[in-house]
Parts: sequence; structure tokens; C-alpha cells
Amino acid sequence: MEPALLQADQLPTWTALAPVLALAVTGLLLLVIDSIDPNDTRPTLLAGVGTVGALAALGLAGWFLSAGTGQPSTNGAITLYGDALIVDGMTLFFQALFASVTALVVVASYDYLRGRAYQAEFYALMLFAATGMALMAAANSLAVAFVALELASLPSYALVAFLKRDTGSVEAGLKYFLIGALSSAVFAFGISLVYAATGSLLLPDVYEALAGDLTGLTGVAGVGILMVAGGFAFKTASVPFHFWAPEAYEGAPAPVSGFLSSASKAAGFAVAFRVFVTGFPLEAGVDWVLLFQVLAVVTMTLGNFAAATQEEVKRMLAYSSIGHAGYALIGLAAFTGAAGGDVLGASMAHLLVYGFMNTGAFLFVALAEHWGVGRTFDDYAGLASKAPVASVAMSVFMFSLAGLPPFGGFFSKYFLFMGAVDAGFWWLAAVGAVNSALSLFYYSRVVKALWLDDAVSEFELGSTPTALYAAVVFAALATVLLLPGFGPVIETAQSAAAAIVP
Amino acid sequence: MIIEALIGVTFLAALVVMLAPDEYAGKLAFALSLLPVAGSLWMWAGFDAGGNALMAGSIAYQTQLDWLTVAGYDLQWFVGVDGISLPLVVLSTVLSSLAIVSAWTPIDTRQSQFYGLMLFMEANLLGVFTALDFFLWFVFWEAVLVPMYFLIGVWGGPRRKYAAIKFFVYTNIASLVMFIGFMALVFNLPVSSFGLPEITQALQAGKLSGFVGLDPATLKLAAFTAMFAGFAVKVPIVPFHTWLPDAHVEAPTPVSVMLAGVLLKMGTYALLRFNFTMLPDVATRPLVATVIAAVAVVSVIYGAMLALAQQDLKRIVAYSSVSSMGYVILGLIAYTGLGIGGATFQMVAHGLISGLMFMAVGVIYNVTHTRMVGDMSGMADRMPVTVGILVAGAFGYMGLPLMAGFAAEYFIFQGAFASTVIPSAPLFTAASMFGIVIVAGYLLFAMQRTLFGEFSLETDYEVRRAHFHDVAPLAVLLLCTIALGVAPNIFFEMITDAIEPVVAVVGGGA
Amino acid sequence: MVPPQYYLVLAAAVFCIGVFGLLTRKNALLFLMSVELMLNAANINLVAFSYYWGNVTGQTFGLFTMALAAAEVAVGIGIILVLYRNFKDVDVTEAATMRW
Amino acid sequence: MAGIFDFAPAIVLLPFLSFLIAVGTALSGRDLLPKGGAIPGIAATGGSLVLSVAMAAAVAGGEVYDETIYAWAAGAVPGSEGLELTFGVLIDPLSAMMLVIVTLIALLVHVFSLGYMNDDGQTGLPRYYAGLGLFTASMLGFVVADNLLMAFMFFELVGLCSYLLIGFHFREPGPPSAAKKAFLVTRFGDYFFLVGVVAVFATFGTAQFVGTESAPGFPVLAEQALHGEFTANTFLGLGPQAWFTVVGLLVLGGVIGKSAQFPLHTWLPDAMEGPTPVSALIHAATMVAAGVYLVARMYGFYAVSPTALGVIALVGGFTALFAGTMGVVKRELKQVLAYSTISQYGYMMLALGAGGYVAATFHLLTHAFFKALLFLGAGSVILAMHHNENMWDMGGLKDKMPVTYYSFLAGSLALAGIFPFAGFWSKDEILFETLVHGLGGSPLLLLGYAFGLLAVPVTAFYTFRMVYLTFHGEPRTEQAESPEPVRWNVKGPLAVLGVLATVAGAVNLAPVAVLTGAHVDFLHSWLDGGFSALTVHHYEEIDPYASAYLGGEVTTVLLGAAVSLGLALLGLGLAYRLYAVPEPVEHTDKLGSVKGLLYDNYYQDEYQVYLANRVVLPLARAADTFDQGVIDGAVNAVSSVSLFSGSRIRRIQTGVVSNYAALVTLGLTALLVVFGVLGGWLL
Repeated sequence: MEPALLQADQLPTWTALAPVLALAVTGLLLLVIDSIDPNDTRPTLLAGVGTVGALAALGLAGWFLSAGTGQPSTNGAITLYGDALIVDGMTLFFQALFASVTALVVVASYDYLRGRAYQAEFYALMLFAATGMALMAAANSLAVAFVALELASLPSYALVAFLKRDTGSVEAGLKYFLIGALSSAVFAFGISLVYAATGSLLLPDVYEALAGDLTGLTGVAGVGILMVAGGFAFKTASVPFHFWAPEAYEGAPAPVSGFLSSASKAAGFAVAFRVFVTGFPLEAGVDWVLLFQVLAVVTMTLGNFAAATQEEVKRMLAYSSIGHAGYALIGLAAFTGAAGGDVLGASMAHLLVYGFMNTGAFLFVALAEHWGVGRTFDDYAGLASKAPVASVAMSVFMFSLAGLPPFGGFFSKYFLFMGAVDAGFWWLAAVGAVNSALSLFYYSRVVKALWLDDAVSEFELGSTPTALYAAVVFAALATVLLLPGFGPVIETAQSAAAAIVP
Repeated sequence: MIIEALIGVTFLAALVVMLAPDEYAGKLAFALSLLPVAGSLWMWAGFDAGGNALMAGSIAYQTQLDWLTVAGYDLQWFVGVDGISLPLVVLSTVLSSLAIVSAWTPIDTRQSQFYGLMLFMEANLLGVFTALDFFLWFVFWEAVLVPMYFLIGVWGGPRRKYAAIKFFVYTNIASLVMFIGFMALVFNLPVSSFGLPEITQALQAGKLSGFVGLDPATLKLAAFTAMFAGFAVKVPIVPFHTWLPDAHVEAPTPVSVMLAGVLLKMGTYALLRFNFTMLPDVATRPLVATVIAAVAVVSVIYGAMLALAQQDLKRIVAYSSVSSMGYVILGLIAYTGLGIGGATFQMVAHGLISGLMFMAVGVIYNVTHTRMVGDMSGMADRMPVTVGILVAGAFGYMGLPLMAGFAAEYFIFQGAFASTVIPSAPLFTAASMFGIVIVAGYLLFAMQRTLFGEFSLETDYEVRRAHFHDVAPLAVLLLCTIALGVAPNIFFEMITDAIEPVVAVVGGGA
Repeated sequence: MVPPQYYLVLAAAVFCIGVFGLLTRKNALLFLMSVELMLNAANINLVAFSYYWGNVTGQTFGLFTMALAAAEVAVGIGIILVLYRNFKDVDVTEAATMRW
Repeated sequence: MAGIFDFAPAIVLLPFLSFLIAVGTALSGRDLLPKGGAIPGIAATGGSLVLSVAMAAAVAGGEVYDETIYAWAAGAVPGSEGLELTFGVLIDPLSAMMLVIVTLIALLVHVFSLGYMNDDGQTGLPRYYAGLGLFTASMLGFVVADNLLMAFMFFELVGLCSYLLIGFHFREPGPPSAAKKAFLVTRFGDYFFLVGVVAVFATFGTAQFVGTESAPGFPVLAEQALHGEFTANTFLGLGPQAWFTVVGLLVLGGVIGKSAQFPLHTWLPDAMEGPTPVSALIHAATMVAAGVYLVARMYGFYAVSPTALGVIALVGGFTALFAGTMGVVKRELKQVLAYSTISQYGYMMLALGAGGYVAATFHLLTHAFFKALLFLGAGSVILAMHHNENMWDMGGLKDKMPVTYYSFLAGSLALAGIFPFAGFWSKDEILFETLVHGLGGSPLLLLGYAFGLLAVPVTAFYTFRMVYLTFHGEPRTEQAESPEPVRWNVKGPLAVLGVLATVAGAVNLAPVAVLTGAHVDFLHSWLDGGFSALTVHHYEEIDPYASAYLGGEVTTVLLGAAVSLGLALLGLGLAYRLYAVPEPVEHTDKLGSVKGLLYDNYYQDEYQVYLANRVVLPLARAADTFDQGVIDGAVNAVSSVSLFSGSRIRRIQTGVVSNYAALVTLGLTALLVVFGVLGGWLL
């Protein structure tokens, strides 16, 4: 009975938005709980609720995915509210991703926030941001894309600046916010230009209009498309809108960095994939494949090269996150129309694996911050002898980020490169290869510090934060298991991606 | 299912050892490592496949399960062995076991991690030699790097971190280059999976189509070049060899044994499987063949000359590995039964002999704490048995008849001399053969200065006799080397059986 | 009726003024205001072309944009407050402890 | 063909077994066997000797044997012809004779070692006897090899054993160095040999010496190829004749190395660092003999190549004279003998090159006896002298050790070529063959003859200089005054060899046969039996030489013998004049500037050491510098450049948010312009 359960004719169609709703409701619920007795922080309850909400969203998304909701196996994509929202395989895939990362980060934050004020607000903001991301994945209109993007961004600004007595956090928040505001203005202006050229904000209509005769508005559309791309570039931390990322990730509380660099980035890609593939035909004014090729090459190169010489682990991860944005951009950069679903799917799969390994890496940094270990590579020296399990997990993340087996990052990265070669852009893969080798260098510096170097000074780590540990270990397990279990991921991603290619 | 059991048991053993207490880890690891040894010997005993696995020959112990589908291609769990891979499987298990024993003395910290990683590496090596699906193979191929990085980086010498990272990054970038080259081929073939047999057969049926403006012939050349460069680092072929001496010098003895004994063979194995089996028409172009033969000769002579200039015993053996691998390349490009067969045989032979040499040097190092030629002399006086075996091994390295090295080198020379693929084959062959003189030169000089003469030692360590468990692996390796030299058909017959179709494609002779 | 190109030019001009302000002001609040200008440039386009195309999509979206702009300012002011608390200034160039 | 030949492999395996036993003893580290493992060795070589004699008897009965007994890597390539890489046993007159020589000398050396090593209280005896056993086994394997590859393999094993035995006293500085040199120099020759083996296989598809009727061995195939009856694969665009010459000369490389011919002779004098019985074995029967034996073994192949023969003859003749002159000034007993060995093998090479197959074999036989005798005698003296080898410290030993003296004297007379000792007959035949073939239209051989003839007085001179200095006159040191007595195990072998050195010439009294017409050239008839392609008359048919005489054949015989004997006596007489005095002095100063040249062996060692130390080693160091600097430098430069650019790129991130905004704007503008132009809607 299960496969047919969620078909559009058996459940009201709005239920297809259940993952989004689950996240939104949880966020509200957290505020309600907090408002009952604002002076009692009740960390366990808050984190518990947040986790349950995120897991519920994950469960719903997973269930829908396996049941075929919005996918070709049933009746195809479900559109809602005047086609402004869409639920299909890609939506659900990304929602599952956001929910997983959110769950991880919420669990980890339990220990990270211990003894701090405004916990309920923290969790609520996080869930609202997740709601925004989930909505981004479901956007079928530029308006929804913009609103959802802002819904994801505004809580994020607050989250980054959450440690309001910490100059780093505040500075990070400020930079993130200012560049974010600039980008959203660019984004909005771009949308307005696209609207000016096409007369619609709904992606299918835009596609049709752009594919048709634009009667002298080609330039307007072109500028619009480029500016829209700029908006996404901000969200995905791609060059040239990446400037906020190193500082924001470095200054923000580590769980937030993980959340932003994985989920938020993936959300940017989710909406970018949909908007560009279903909204902007390849021949409309701007050769956006070429655009993304340029962005991909510059982004991965800049991210990786800058990461190579960092002294602080967290900042290195920040730059590496930019580098990975460059890899993921290959999904669009090697998009070739009809067969583009493969590389797009590879990119999606990479983002999913990245969600686990990168979040895990930042959560390890959170763990280190929790212990009061310093921030630089040298400070991590010899940590493995004191915290072997976490260090194994961190090594797993690092190697997986570098694309080594037997970890999930191996497949996802190589399938991306493979997609690029398949599309004929072997040079794109070659640039990726150079960057990948360089990334191996700096990722292994972490491993080297943990395992190979001897501790400079003796110190005690203190307590073992159970929840944080659990989150780190779980992320590591997922990263490992995503190698043998990569089949469902890549197959789902590629079929979902293939479904949106017009 | 025997291959799955083999790999699975080894992985499991790695895990168990990793969790075992340090005191017992070494013994436990050895005991557990006997399981894959037994398994591989059992496979060998029951082996009766003929032909080349990639070229429609029968594949022994095959399993083929769909794993996942990516971009419309099936990626399978596809393993099996033929006459080329089985000897290497046996070599891997045996050498791993012996390397573990040889670690008992020198490894005195974090033992359980060390042995766990050794077994983990072994499991991946087995995967490399049995996988018949490209991605499956590639997973194992890359996974070998991870334990190696730690093994060098944690337990190595003073510059271990530099050596580990150099090895790590260098070989990784090579894999990426190779990957791109191979993918460019696969995507222009009408195949539905990454199964190596399917790809090989499609290539040989001439089904390759053009790609980004390249016609099939040019595409093949480009892919060949990329793959060759990629594997050349692993082998390593001059001028991509500089990571090897660093890695060897810093690595602890058992790791050097594995590195020289098995890891280098991954490169030549891959060259044989990919470049020379899949793209014979590129390899046999006169210009390509000339370049490869020249590179082989340079590797042999230049590597040997470098060995001549070294003072560190391990560095000597390391450079001589570069030299020996040059022979393998020469044998491969010869495209004759004896040439390629000899090259494959050399993989096994060199695995045994270089393992023996590194182990013997390690045993001496255990008691002297130096490997520098000038720091000691007259070691034969204090460690007669070890030195005796070392001398025997050194002569094996020099290609003494009735030891495996001679057989391999002779097959290669004989195969290469009459090669119709290499232009002026006799000259190239004769040039590379001069390596046998230089190898004798540097080994004899080093032995004279360290092993013979009046005993003296620069370091302040009390020289004691080696333990039985230090010497026993040496003896086993020596006996294996002699057995293979006296009766090369132990492996050679099945190797040539699997080589024959490769040679037949080119139309080369014996 | 005013041709739509004029609106485009106007919007572009407003947008560029916003960008100019953004690039030249160090004060966080002025920075914020510049961004508002840029958003309003978008609104001009939206409203104008809503009229041009004869649908209300643009106008509706314009409303959304304004609301979001307000929300953004709210968050922004909050961040500027903590900025002031930490750096004793609202000069955005002061907050430059993290770089490279 | 059953019968005695089925035991042929046992000839090789018995000494090998004794090797295994000795190795086992050595490994046990305990004194498991009496006499340090000598007994198994003696038993094994004795057994081999008996079997060899039985083989010889069977061969005398007209039987021969050529069987493949082990497929080393045969038929390995289905679908193509494949190469048969096999081990086989070939017993024919030549190998049967050689078997007897080797086993006999080996047995005597084993027995002698009881006296030289055991009684002298040496340590490491199991290792010593293991080496001897393996040495003997390897040489026997080489002798019975029925194809070139197998021959090469055992040839190399012989080299290994020489390394092990020369370096027996590894705690001293000299022996390991000498051992290394011996292996390295012969390895250099073997390199060419190995190329030759490979070339033979590639050319003919077989390396059998004899083969069968349908698949003949490569010497026969070469002959057929030159007659156009067989198509051999030639390489490098050479015709069959030229290619065969090249191949022949390649194989000759190994011969020159092992038989210590110029210019690869330098290892042999150094090899005197080994125990004296080992020197005897090396010089008389095993290692050095292997080279010459190899040429004789595949003589059919060389016979078809005049150029190769010419090279062999000249190298041999030159070496004979060249080495002899160096022997004149040496002070150590064994050094003199070493140079005499080089010189004598030069004679054999000369004979082979000059078409004197029988003469060379004959000299190989007689030389084996008298040289073994001389070395063992020298060993006896050295033992008596407490390992002092300097002849100037001896003198007057004649009366104290008569057995040694008389046997040594017999050997010396043979070496000097004095009638009627064995050496006279064989050396005379060599010179005779060279002369008549040289007169018969090969003037180059006359040069070889001149070399050989000049070497005769030199040989006689240094031989008797040695005899007089050692045994005659007054004792010059205390050690010589009261030499250590030696026992039966030393005297026994000396006696046996003394007899042989005296009478062995009788096996081939070729001059007598010419003079009287009686068939007393037994060795000639012996070697003319067996496989038809391996017979003397077959070789005479195919070799490029014709004979011519001065006057008649008889005249030439008598004239040649008279001249060589006269010259020998001349040399002997000079030695007598100078050194057979109560208190002899060195006369080397009279040589003037030549003295230094001779002492320093014509700087042969110097230039070879120079090549190694001043050319090869700096080249290796330069390569190392290049490797570390340029190649590895390039690798590291890539990483440094990457990291440097990384450290530059990160500077973009200035930390000032206004700059970020500016850069964002700039970036966006740049994109707009570029893509606007590309898209055709801007400008």
C-alpha cells in the first residue's frame, strides 16, 4: 500500500509540502515553548523538539522520495499555489539534505550552547532558516525564490552574529549581512529585469518567453539573468560573491558555520539549478553554461589555493567550502541540455555527501572550541591521542572532502568530474583535478596535526560532550556508509535532475 | 564468493586488530593475516581459467553484482582473477603476512593501529588486483593511499611528514589525470557499464567515436598519454619517481616492504591492464613505442646510476626499484609473450626480492640504528645469518640465475630483443641490459663496505643477534625467490596464458 | 504613456546611486540605506513592467520586496547595534579583525 | 640410450648435495660434521669423479648423450612457436673429458683443503666447503649444459661461487674487495654474453649446442644460414655473416671476462686473496677454464666467422705475452702463478682462434693438471711459511719439503714447456697450428704466432725465477729456515698431480704422430668422435683456414718444436743465471722505466679504477644532484608555487567589508561586460 499512499489523488496536494511545514511548525513551537516560561532555558527540551522536528521533516521527505511523490513514477511534479511552488524529486532530495544537516547541527548545538542565553531563539532561527531553504528547493517562481532566499538568509545573519559579545561573531555577522543585503538587492534587481523582459515570474513562463522573441529586450534579460546568477552566487559562496564566506564561517559559532556552509550552500544550488535549468534556456541572451564554467573554475581555484595556506582550521574549512562550491558549480557548468541531468544529479549527490562531511568537520571544530583547544593547525597537534574517536571522524571528513575512498566524497567528486568529461569539458575536470590534489594537501594537514604531530603542551580536554560527539560520529558514519550506499543517492539525484530538464 | 570472503575477512581482521590491545596486536595480526594467505593459496590451487579476463577469457572466481547506476552506466561489484592478477593476489597476501612479522621488532608504538592499517591496506590491495569494474577498482586503488599515508606519516623516520604528504599528493594527482583520460574513452564507447572487459572489448572492436573535435585515433592517443602519465607516477617511471626514495627512506621497514613489494606493482599492473591491453594500437605506434622504450631504458640506467650515488642502504634499494620497474616497462612495450609475461613475472619477482632486501636492511637497522653505508662495517661478523640471506637476496637482485629476478629479466630481455613493436629493439634491449652491470656495482660496493671487513659501528647500540621472527620472513622470501627462479612455470605458465590474447592483437611473436 | 525604457533607465540610475553609496559610505546605516535604494530600483522596474505587461505579478512582488526590505533592515539594525557595542562605532571598516 | 648416462645429472647433483649439507651445518651454528663438512664434499666429488670416468668410458665406446631433462619455462606461449627454455645434459667427448678434469681437480682440492684449511685451524669451514661444493656443482652444470642459456646460468653461478670463496676471509679488508672486483669485472663480460644468449635465441629460435636431426643446434643452423638453407632472423639490418660475427663477439665478452683475457683480466691477480685451494680450483678447472671451454663448446658457431676467430686469436696471443711480462717482476708466489694463468689461457684462446681446436683442448687438459699442481704446491709452501707469500722471504725450501719441491718442479717444467713434460706437447701444438694456418693465407695469425712465441721464453723465465727463489739458495728468513711440516693430505694431491703433469702430454703426441705415422694423437681421435657436427674434422671443414708448411710438414713440426723449446730453455737459462745463486737479488732495476710499468701491470687496474671512481661515480653523483635539484626540484617547485600563489590569492580578502562590496560590484560589472559582449546585446 505504501507506494500508492502519497499519490496526488489520495492525499490533498498540499501535504506534499509537509517537510517544509514540519520545519516551520517546529520553529514556531520552539518559540511557543520559550514564551511559556522565558526564564527557564530547558536546553534538553528545546534541542529535543528541534531534533524531532528536523527528523520528522527528514522522514517525510525520505518517505515521499521512496513513495514517488512528485516524481515520474506517479504523476510527475506536483505544483501548488498557482504553480508558484513545485514538489518533485529534486525538491524532496534537497529537503532531505537540509533536514539531515539541521538535525545534526541541532543535536550538536545542545552541547555547544550549554549555559548560553537565548537558546530557544537559536533553535527557532535555525529551523526557520531551514524552512526557507526547504522552500527554496520548492520554488517554481522567481518571487518565491527571492522570498525563500530571504527567509533563509535573515535568520542566518542573526545566527552568525549569535555570540553577540564575541567580536568575531559580530564582525562575521556584519559582513555576512552587508554582502547579503547587497546581493539580495542585486538579486531583486535581476528578477525585476527578467520580469521586465518576460512579463512573468513563473519559471516555465519565463522559459517560454525567453525562448521566444524578446523584441529588443535581450539585453535586459541578459543583465537580469546575470544578476540573478549573482544572487545565487552569494548564497552558494561563489566568486565574486564569496567575500563574506571566509569571515562568516570563521567568526560564526562552529555549528552555524557547518549549517551555513552545507545546508545554506546546498539551498543556493537547489534554487539555482531549478531556476537556470527550467527558467532560462541556454540560448537566451546569456550563455550561462559558459558563465558557470568561468565561475566554477575561478571559485574552485580561489577557494582551494587560499585554503592551502591558512593557519586556522576553521578558516581553512571556510575556504575549502568555497572550493567545493566550485566543484558543485560543475553541475551547471557542464550542463548540456537534454543529457544534463546526469551531471546535475552528480552535483546534487555531491552536495548531499558534502552536507554530512562538511557539517561533520565544522562540528569537530565546534568540539575543539568546546574543549578550548586553539584554532590553528598547531593547536590541534596530538589531539588524536586524547580524543581518538573524534579524530578518526575528523580524518574521515578530511579524506572524504579530499575525495578519497572509502568515503562518500570519493564517489561524489569523481562522478562530478566524470560528468564534466562526459559533457566534453575535460578541461573543467582537469582544473578540478589540480585543485583536488591541492586540497588533499591542506586537508591532510589537519590529519597530520591530529595524528602525526606531537602535542606542544599538555592539557586536559575536560568533559565529553555527548550530543556533539554523537553528531560528529553520526556524520562520520554517514560519510563512510555513503560509499557503499551511494547507489540510491546518485540514482535518485540523477532521475530527479533528469525530470526537471525541459 | 571466495574473493569477497578474502577481502571481507581482511577488512574484518583490520578492524579487530585495530581494537585489540597493543601488546597482542602484532601476533594477532599475523595470525589473522594467515587467513587471506590460505585463501589466496586455495584460489591458486583451484585456478583453472585460461585467457585474459579483459579479452573474453574465462574469469576465475567471478562475481558480478549491480551496485549503482550513474549517468546511465552500471557500476558493478565485479571481481575475478585471471593468470595476470592471481600471482599478484598471492604476492600481496604472502608479503603482507611477512611484513607484519617483520614489524614485530621495529614497531613499538601504537601497534594495534599499525597492524590494523597494514591489514586495511592489504584488503584494498586485494581489491585492486581483483576488481574488474573500473570504479570498483578505482575505489580500492585510491583507498590504498590512506593507510599508506598514516603508515609513513606516523611510524616513519625524521622527515616522515614531508615524505607522506609528497607521496600522498603526488600519486593522487596522478590518479586524477588517469581518471580523466579513462573517462574520455568510456564516454565515447557504446558500453552500458564500467566493466573493464566490456570496455576493452568495445575498444578493440573499434567502436570508439570522436570526442570534442578529436577523431578516435587522436582521442586514443590523448587518453593513452593521460593514463600512462598517471600510472607512471605510481610505478614510478623517471622522471616521476622522486617521491619514491623519500617515501622509502622515511617509511618503517614493513611499510617499505609493502611499498616496494606490492604498491609499485599496482602501477605496472594498471599499465598492463589499461594502456597495453585496451589501447594496443596506440602503444604500438612506432613513435609511442620508441618513447616508451626510451623511457624504460632511462629508468633502468638512470635509476641504477642514482642508486650508485647513494649512501643510505634503503635509498639504494629504493632507486634500484626504479631501475627494476624500468625493465617491466620495457617488457610491456615489447608486446611479445615473453616480454609482457616476463614483465608480469618481474612484478612478482621484484616484489619478493625487494621485499627481502628492505626487510634485511631493516633487520640490520633494528640493531644498529643506522643505515648509512659509512657508519658500519663487518656486520657479517655479528649477524651471520641475516647477512647471509642479505647477500643471497642481493645476488637475486643482481639477477643471479635460478633466482626469480633472473628469470623475469631474462624473459623480458628475450621478449624485448625480438620485439617487432619497438623500433631498433635490440639496441634498446641491450642498452637496458647494461643495468645488470650497474646493479652489481652498487650492491657489491655497498655490501663490501657494510657487511665485510673488520666490525665497527658508529652508533652506540649493542649489536645483538636478530630474533628468529626477524629472520624467518627473510628465509621464507629467499626460498620463494629461489623456487620461482628454479621453476618459473609456477606462475609463468598461467601468466603467459593470460598474456597471449594481448599479444595476439598486435600480432607479436613469442 | 511613458515608454518602458525610461523606467529601465530610471531604475538603473537609482540602482547605480545605491551602489555608489554603498561603495563610498563607511557608516553601516548609510550602507543599509544604499541597499534600500537598490531594492527600490528593483521595485520601480517591477511596478512599471507590471503595468507594461498588464499583470499584477510585478506589483505584488514589489510589495513582497518592500516587506522583506523592512525585515532586512530590522535584522540589520540589530547587527549594527551589536557592532556598535563591540567596536564602539558603526564604521563598517572598523570591523576588520579577520582577514586573508 | 639408457644406462650409465641416466646418472649424468648426479654428477652435478652430488656436489650440490654436499653444498646443501654444508649450508645446513653452517646454519645450525654447531659442529655437526667432522672436519667441518669436508667429508661430504670429498665423498660427493669422489662420486662425481667415478661417474665421470664411467661417462668417459661410455663415450669411448662411441656413445653420446643429449637429453632435455627439465623444461625451465618451455612452451609457455601457446599459439606461437615459443621458445624452449630448457635444461639438458650433453655428454660428448669434450664434455666427458672436461668432467673428468673438473671432478678430479675438485676432489684433489677438497682433500688438499683438509690440510690447508682444517689443519690450519681456520674458522667458518662449513661455509668454505659449502662454497666449494656449489662451485664444483656449478662448473659441472656448466660443462654438461646442452644449450647456451643453461650454460650462461651456470656460468653466472660460477661467478657467484668465486665471489663467495675469494671473499672467504671477509673480516680482512682485501678479500671482500677482490671478490667484488672479480664478480664485477666478470659481470661486465657476462653482460655481453647475456646479450649474446638473447641474440642467439632471437636469431635461431634455439640455443641448443647439438639439437636433433630435425631441429639442429644453433651452430649448425648458422652454417646452414650461410649456405642459404635456413633463414635466421638477423637484426639491425645486418646480413647473416655480419650478424653472426656480432653475436659471436657478444658471447666472447663473457669468455674474455671469465677467462681473464685482456682487457678484463684485472680481477684475476686480485682473486689471489682467496684461500689457495680455491685459487687452484678457479685457475685449473672451474671459473677461468669455463670461458675457454665455452668457445670450444660452441666452436662450430665461431668457425663460420673468420672475423670472430681472428679476434679470438689476437686477444689470446696478445694476452699470452702481455700477462707473461707482468709475471716477470712479481714478488708473491701466487701473483706469479696468477699471471701465468692469464698467459696460458691466452694460449688456449690463440689456439681456438687459429683453428687449433684440439690443441686448445689439449692445453686446457694439461694446464689443468700443472696449474692445479703449482697452486697446491704454492699452497703447501705458503702453509709451511705461515701464510707469507713473498718469494724473497723464502729460499732453500728444496731440502725441507722434497715432495712439494719435486712435484712443483714437474709442474714448472710443464708450464715452461720443457720437453717431455705435458705443457711442452700442448703448447707446441698450439704454436704449430697457428703457424701453419698463418702460413696458409691468414697472415694475421702470424702476428698471433709471434706473440705466442715471444711469450715462451718469458714464461720459462718467470717460472724458474719462482722456482729458484722459492726452493733454491739459502733460506732468507726464519720461517724459511724452519717451515711448518705438511701432512699426507697435502702431499697426496701433489703427488697425483705431479705424475699427471709429467705424463699427461702422452694423450696427444701429435708431433710424434706426424713424424712416425703412428696414431698416438689420442685426443685428436677422441675429439673426432661423438656428434658429427661437433667433431674435429667438421670444424676443420668449416673454419676459414688452410695449412701451409715451411718445407714439409715434418720440417715444420721439427722446426717449430725446436724453436719453442730453444726459447723456453733460453728463458730458463736466464732465470738460472740470475736467481739460482745463494743470495739472489732483484734485477728489476735493469729494466729501467719498464719496471714501473710492469709492477703496475701496465696501469690496467689504474685505468679501470679510474673509470669507476673518476668517471662513473662522479657521473652517478651528478645524476643524483640533477635528480635532487632539477627533477625533484621541479616537483617541489610546483608545490611551492602553488602555496605561494595561495598566499597571494588570500590577500584579496582584506577584511574590510567596503572593499568586498567594491570587488563584488567590480566582478559583477566585469561579468556583465564580458557576457554582454559575448551575448551580442552590449556594444
